Amino acid sequence: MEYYFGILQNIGFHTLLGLSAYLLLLTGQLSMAQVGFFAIGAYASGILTVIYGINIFLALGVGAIIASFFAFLVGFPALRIKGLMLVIATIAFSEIVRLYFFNLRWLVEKDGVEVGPDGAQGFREIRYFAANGWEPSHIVSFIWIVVILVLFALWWLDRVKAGSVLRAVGEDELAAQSSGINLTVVKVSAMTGGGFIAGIAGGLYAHSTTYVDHNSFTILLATFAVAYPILGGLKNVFGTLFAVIFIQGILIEGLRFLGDYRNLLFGLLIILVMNFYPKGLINIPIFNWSKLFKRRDL
Amino acid sequence: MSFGLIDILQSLIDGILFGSIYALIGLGFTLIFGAMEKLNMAYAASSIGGAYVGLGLATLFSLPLFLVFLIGPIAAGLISILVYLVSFRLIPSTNHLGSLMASIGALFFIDEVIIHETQGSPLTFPELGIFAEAYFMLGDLGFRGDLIFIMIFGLISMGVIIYLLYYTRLGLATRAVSQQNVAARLCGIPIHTINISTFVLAGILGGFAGCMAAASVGVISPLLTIPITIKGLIAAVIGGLGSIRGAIIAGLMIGGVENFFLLVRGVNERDIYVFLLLFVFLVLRPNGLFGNEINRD
Amino acid sequence: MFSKFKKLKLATLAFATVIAGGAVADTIKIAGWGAKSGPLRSFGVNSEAIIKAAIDRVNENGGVKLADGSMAKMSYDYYDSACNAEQGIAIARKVASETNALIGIGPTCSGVAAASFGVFQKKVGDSSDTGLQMPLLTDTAVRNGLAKISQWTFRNTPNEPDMYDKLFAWIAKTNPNIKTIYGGTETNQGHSAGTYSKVIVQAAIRHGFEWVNGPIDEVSDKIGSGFKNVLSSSSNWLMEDTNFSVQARAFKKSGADLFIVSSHPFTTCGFLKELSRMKGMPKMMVGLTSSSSAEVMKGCPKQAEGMIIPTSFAPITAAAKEVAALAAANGGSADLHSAASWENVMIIKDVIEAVGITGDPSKVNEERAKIRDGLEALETTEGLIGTVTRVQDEGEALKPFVFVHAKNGNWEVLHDPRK
Amino acid sequence: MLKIKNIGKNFGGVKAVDDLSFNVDKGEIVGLIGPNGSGKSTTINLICGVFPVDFGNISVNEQNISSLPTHERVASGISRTFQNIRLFKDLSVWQNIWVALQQDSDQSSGWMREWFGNSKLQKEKIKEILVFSGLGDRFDDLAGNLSFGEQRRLELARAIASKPKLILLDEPAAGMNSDEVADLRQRILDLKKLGLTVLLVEHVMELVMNVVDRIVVLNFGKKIAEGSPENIQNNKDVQKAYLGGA
Repeated sequence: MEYYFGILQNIGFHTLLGLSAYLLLLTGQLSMAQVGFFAIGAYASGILTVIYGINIFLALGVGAIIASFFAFLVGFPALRIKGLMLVIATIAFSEIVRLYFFNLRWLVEKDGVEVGPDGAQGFREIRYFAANGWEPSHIVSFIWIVVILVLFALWWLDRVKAGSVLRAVGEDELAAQSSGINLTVVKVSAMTGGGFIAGIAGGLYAHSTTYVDHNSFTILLATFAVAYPILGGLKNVFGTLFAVIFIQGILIEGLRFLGDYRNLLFGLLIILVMNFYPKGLINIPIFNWSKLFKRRDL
Repeated sequence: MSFGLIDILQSLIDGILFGSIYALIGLGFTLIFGAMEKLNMAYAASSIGGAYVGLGLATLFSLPLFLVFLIGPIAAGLISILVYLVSFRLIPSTNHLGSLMASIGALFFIDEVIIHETQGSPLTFPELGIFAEAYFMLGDLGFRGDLIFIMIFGLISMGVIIYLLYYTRLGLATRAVSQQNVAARLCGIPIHTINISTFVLAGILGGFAGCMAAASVGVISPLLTIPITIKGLIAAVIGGLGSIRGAIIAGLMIGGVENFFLLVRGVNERDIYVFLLLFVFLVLRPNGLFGNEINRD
Repeated sequence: MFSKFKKLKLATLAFATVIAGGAVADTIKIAGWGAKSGPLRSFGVNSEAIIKAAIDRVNENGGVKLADGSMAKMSYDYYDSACNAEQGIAIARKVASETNALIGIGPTCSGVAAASFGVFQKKVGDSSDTGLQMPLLTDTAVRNGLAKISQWTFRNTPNEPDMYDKLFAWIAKTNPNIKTIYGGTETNQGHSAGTYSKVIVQAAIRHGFEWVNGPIDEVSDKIGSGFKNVLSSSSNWLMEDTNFSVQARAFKKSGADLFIVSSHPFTTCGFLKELSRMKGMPKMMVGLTSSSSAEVMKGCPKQAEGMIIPTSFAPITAAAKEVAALAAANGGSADLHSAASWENVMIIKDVIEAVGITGDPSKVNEERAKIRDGLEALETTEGLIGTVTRVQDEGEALKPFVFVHAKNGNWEVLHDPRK
Repeated sequence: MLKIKNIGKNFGGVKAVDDLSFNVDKGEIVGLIGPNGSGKSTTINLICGVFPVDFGNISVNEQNISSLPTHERVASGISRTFQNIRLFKDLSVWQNIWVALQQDSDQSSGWMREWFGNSKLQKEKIKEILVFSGLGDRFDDLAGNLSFGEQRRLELARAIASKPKLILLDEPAAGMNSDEVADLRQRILDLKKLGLTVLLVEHVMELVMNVVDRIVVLNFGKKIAEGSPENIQNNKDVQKAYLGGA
């Protein structure tokens, strides 16, 4: 059971990470910065529980707010650049964040042991969950409550004007502006919101793995973050969840029986999905189930 | 570390020379972008992949080692065709995200195949013969022979590519495809043939770059791929995506900046400055050194 | 011949002889995991090859003796943790909750070990701590001081502080002409950088070698003191770097008698090649334990010539030679990391026989606890090149080691400090 | 209400619009015509703020809007359609309107309610606009699935949804057959009935001559004539410009 709980945890924070990228993709921004916000959330909330002994809920919240603050700051220069240039610029941001934590040493003595981030040696023993008697089932439930809340919020977004506006900006910025939409507000809000979600995800990640170091936050993870919504499709929020289950559940854990060939298959399956489902695996708006039974238009 | 003016000059020289490799990879990114307005993320991986194939075949059939530098680029060209077929050919050309993801998939795949075949352990790579031995001194400043060779090679490639693009029919067609895709198609230009030839050209170039990179270290390892991908991308972007001389100049510049900050700020902070440089460029000069004002959406 | 391995001193295991009733299994399962994908794949491949060889050997000799005196075969599953913390944790959980494996061997990467040891219970019997409760005996993850993260985790990895201490004592005695030192490491690799700054340089200074640019602040007799200053006085690089010109020039310019190159094979070779191109080779070089592997001999035998490395594995005994041959037959290679997994399998066999296990799947939790207690009670084990002493309050080992140096494309034993 | 005063725009040395001035009065339909490349679309884009003017002044109701960003010009009462239709094709028809829908100033429900609230209230208003535009039965369809003529109408409906005082129509009849043009003419006259002001850029003379009150003619970015349709039809300069050879 613990194993499945563990996988559910992984799926949980990867879903959050993917959703944070999903929110930005709705506005047409392919952001590789999500892993930077994820790292900020992880380190900030880890520092709060380990060094300051703060309650996990508060620590996650503060970590997410700090991450969203940086996302807000990144939002402004990101306005000026689009498409592939934004990809590169956000890679640069994530790498700068990673290198910052690579250089960050903040050790405090607690109960005779030094705790805290220790540069390349990593940040060990973020053991709030285990140390406070949380059963694996509690941790999983907690993570999934957060995931469901975020899923619900983003699902709700598609039913209110804000969601249509995000998608409108994503489809055609000029037409959106000409319809009276303030691009700056929309894009910076999406970036901030995405940063918040990624920040929570990072906090949950740090606490469930108990250890983070700069190597946890590489371009590879940034790629995963955008891969989920792209593979899943942007039509609705469940595509991302589906893609995370596909990658984390099936490709990484489910294919273990393939042994050495598992990782070869990984790149191959991404290629196949993109060739056969270029708009993502789930390419229907969730509020229109009738489309399920019609032919998919490529 | 204490250092003086000579050290700074020397580090800049070393860095700029080493930057030739970034320049060559950046050139490949830029070529493909110029033709299709798309990024081929698997580009550096196919370059390193080509170098591996060259090394593998040469070892397997006990060929003379210089053939590695011939087989490598050809293999990289072939791998590029494969990447084109699986990541670009069948995915609708308007679907930029699809191609980007598929090429990232190809990057993972190529990397894992290499790792699978070599167990991930570094392999000795033949060095560039007399060039590797050569080490010139100019006063107190030293110059590595093999890196000078790579740099000259890079400049020649730049010249050849500019010639191909601006003085031949193939180049005319390529530019037509990149500027007016639909119109070019209506004029009867075979778009896929043009795209494939761009991929092959870029692939061969990348294969050379991959072999040179491995030869300059003397060792080849799958660890090479990601740093070269990132630095090559940065070179292409700072140079202005689509600009050939831009990629070369930016590649050399990144090499220099990188080594300079390595000297003055140490290795832990080195890359921060390279990324900051990129960030500054993107914000203040989003079209890069020589990019023109086309929509890069 | 393998009965010789059994030199357990089980002090307080009275209950071990009490045979619990119930079914007796005919196979005893253990689990191994490590990086089998990604750039560090060779760790997992080597480790698995040797676990397989060791288990085959145990089974050829009849298997492992259970509590009721019957013999059971051993079997193993090996998982790929990809040098990725999440995957390592997922596997630890999988093994602990989904399989009957009594003990794990792994993971191979220090980063994964640092992460996954954290999800184990910190103190045995602490019911408020919900961490995993399964013993783990690590073969490869060498980074300083990991096993004490949890009382369920043990390592059979070389004790680098001791190794380098002895190495520099020996160099000081035999090479009076070597006086000054200089060095560098891969700063983004926890093991290389930690060992370099907290262990190697400090050991050298303790034995009277002089840092070439004058003394380093705050470095005292204590292990780990002032290590930040060690790093900032050195000339370092990153694990994936390819251009070493600035660093090699700084090494050459330092003019030290002895260079310390603390890195894994890929950059070790890249760096040494640059250094030799600049004709900056010193009188003597000392390397990181992890570099005493086949990769360096494949990558840069000429440039590494003469580099001295202390290692807990070298084919100097008949047993070690045999393991090296078996590893090669199984598609891996034996080095100081992977060879430890042979010892681990043998230790596990001995512990199982000493504490009395039924292998009954329904009792897997209590038998895991028994094995853990058995591991903790170990004082010494018989290793491939000699007796291993266990430092049990930290779950670590003090392994015998030798000094090897690169000679004509091979690692040759230079000196055996036990003699 | 729209006053354009000596505006100009250069693109890489080419004067796309050069020292152009004209006015559009409230409730008027003004046609902006000229040969290809005469700067009509650039003028529209300058009025909407797609590019900033290099010099000159644009004001609406005495308010200078020359330096406002596009979305604020929408708020001050300008909306537009595009020469090549730019709908949000993956959104449904009603969502296209929703995006542009401006809140009534008398309704103080707050921004939270507007952006994150339930759509019921707004749906009624959207329905009204769609029925007015003859798209009442396509409410739930994807905009991308509409026919060409319907897409034109939807774009016009979206332009109305932002409660403009002035609507800029950029070649709305392009690609239409004569029945559709007749329908379009009626719709433009309906806009006038609603009290809106219209600036119409158009090639299809059949439409222009039958709907506008006044015409401004551009050539090489300069105004060469202005007046009633009859006057313009008889203007020598205009004939020259259209027949070539300036």
